[in-house]
Amino acid sequence: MNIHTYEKLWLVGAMLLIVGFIATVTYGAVGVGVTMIDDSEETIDPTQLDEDERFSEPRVEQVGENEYDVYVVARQFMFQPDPIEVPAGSDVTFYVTSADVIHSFSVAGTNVNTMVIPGEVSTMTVEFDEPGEYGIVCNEYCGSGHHAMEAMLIVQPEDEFELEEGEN
Amino acid sequence: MASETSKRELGHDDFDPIGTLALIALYFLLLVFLWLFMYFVEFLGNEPTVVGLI
Amino acid sequence: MRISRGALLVLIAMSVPIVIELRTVASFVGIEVPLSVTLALSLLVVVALVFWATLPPKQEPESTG
Amino acid sequence: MSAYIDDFPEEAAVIRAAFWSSFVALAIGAFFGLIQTLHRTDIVRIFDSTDYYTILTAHGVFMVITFTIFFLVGVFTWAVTTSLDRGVESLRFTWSWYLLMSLGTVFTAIPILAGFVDSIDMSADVLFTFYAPLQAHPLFYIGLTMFVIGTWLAGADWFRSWWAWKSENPSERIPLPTFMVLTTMIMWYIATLGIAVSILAFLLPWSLGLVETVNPLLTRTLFWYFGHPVVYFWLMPAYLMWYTLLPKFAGGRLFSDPLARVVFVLFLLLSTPVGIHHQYLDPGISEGFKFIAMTNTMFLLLPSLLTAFTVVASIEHGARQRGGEGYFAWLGALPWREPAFTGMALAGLMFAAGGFSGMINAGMNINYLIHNTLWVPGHFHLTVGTAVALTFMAGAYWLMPQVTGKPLASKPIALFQTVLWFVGMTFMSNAMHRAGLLGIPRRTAEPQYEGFEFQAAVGSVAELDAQVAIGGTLLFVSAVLFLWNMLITSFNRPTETLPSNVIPEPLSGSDDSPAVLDNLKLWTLIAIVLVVLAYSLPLASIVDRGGLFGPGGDAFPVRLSPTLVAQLLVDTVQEGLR
Repeated sequence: MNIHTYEKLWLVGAMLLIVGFIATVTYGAVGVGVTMIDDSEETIDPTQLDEDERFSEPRVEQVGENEYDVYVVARQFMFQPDPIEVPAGSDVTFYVTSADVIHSFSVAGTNVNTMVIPGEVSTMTVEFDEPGEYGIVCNEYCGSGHHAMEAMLIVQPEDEFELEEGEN
Repeated sequence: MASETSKRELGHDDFDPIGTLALIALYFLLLVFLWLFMYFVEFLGNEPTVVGLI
Repeated sequence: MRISRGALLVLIAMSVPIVIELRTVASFVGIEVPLSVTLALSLLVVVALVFWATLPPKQEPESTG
Repeated sequence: MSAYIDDFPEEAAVIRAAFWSSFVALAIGAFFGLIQTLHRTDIVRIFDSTDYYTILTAHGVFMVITFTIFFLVGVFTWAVTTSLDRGVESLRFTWSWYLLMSLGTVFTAIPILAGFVDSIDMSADVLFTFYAPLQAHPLFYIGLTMFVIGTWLAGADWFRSWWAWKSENPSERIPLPTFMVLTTMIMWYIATLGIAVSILAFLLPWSLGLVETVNPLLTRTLFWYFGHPVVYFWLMPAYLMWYTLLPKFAGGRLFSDPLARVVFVLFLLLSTPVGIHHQYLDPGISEGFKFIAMTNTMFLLLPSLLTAFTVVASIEHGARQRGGEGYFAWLGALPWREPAFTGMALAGLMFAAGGFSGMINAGMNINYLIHNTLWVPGHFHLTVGTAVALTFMAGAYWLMPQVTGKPLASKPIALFQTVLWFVGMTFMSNAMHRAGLLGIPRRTAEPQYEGFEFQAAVGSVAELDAQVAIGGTLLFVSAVLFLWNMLITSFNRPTETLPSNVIPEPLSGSDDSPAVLDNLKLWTLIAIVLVVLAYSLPLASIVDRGGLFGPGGDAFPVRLSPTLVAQLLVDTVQEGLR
């Protein structure tokens, strides 16, 4: 097979691009520490969330000095709890599941974004350094009221934050 | 179509696609630049980001 | 005509993405270009392209292209 | 040298029918596209926002299933019959798969369009992806199944032609266009297995009330097993035209036959074991599987990057033969007045841009930034919406005269139409990409939310919306011009002076291709092995975690079970008797 020299050059260039892309993504995973949503949680019956210790009462929970867990239920067409309030300077782990169809939990304008699939629990840990307010949207079509499915995430200044009991 | 308008016949050996090489080299540079920009500025600069618990 | 009408049309079309994105690129280096200026600029680009394509005829005018 | 219809009048009739089925779908899809673009930018609102998703489902299904695949079967029939220089083995068989596909389309369309009529208790507002537990009327799934079986039979038709030809020409290489058709169809057979299992084993029985629940992650994974290679199914006929027709239009010859074969073999091997890259943000799939899908996807860039070189070099060959000079000046020597050439060239240029946003989509962790944002439709309107659709339209400007024997109604309007598509798509897609970076979601009826507002980095969100609306409107006008041109062409008087239906010989011909490239059995086997390697573990893990029919959950909307339907019928009859 006779390949023109210029095309061979391009073949090398193309392979460099491909390897370079894979290398960048690997750097993001290993060097920066960006982890993917994975299969670390057990499956759950979406019709039995009321019985579930974590999701019967969607809430923010303090689990360490600067560590918080947030249990979120996405359902047609709302998120619980809403708003979600966490303090700045904390590591927050979200556990998100769906009570009905496939949704997403996406903090608008950030890299906090996950699919929410009934039966599965999405987990992700996020560091919030600065106070601020973010919109949360469902970015997967979930039915005729999809465009109304939103919530707020409020990162409070550390000294103003207070965890409410039974918040939801 | 070719026979009506072509001014000369070029066989395999007398044609070097130098113009293609020039165009594709530009495309290569553009891809590298845009990739780096998207990854390091738009993505990694767009905090907060999902990280692992270390 | 320096180039065929078809080629001129394609050139004008290709100036569209450049004009649109110029504004975004300019903002990265701190220059805020207002919408009206972008519109005026795009008009200018089109006029310039038409001017370049039609006014100075080449030595041998091309009928195909 | 004669036009296609002179050699194959009966096959030309089938191709015309396929093209018109495709164009009708384009007309409906484009109309819904216009409604959508004006609705979600809040400029003109005809429907309620809750009906937006019915429109979106129709736009998606008619555009990416009916428009693309009907055009594909037309082009592939043309390519096989032309390059083997023999008609189909049985016209009856050929018409039967066309009819099956048409019937499947109608069956799918009925529940989708019934979604507009409240009095009909039937809907399929499930979008093109029909993720369970969103549920459509059974007719939707039945129609899709019939359509896909129609394409399987079409593939069998082309294989029959090739086997018959091979028995008469045992020592010859497979002609390049036929080679492209056959490799694409093998890929399609492997890919559609996923959707066949998803529909026949799970979704259809579930929608009929025969099984209670499904595993949403499983059916979603099976969808994307099919959902990525289907992208290449749309793209391959466009590639086929870029490799065979575009060099001819440019006045040149294909640069390399062997590399074209390599490219199609790579697509056969790599198109399917990558679907998990659509599920980077799915829970229930481990990071390792996602990483493997990513590396496979990145290597799938290779055949497209190779195509870029080979096709541009073939065009350059034409330009040089026409007297083009210099590093870039040769571009001016190309036949920009020919709509078929200009359309395909612009489509290729937009594909270069769409290729870049696709590289971002393929990058695993950067997916957090753009997943399910408006960036994604921005991307695929460049690929399927331009690289494919504009190439098809440009191709139709040359193919329609070939299969009707009638000259194109208006070349200037055709040229204007292709350029208008490019401009419209520039506006729409560019704004969509940028809106996606702000986190504005796809698939939603409203431009803003109540509790917060999206903020633009440059300019304003309103400006981006305006760009989307302008672009979408220009695209609609362009589609109308195209359809009008096709309609008038059909009513034109036949002419004797059509260009001949001959594909010029490649510069580096098939003699130069290693014989192993034509060993379709070998490539099929490797493709299956790769699919098994990529999918067996993730699928096993999903089933192991959640069960074949899922960890439970209801259907949305809840369908009537067969016993309830019977009860309902009895009630209605009694009501009528009273």
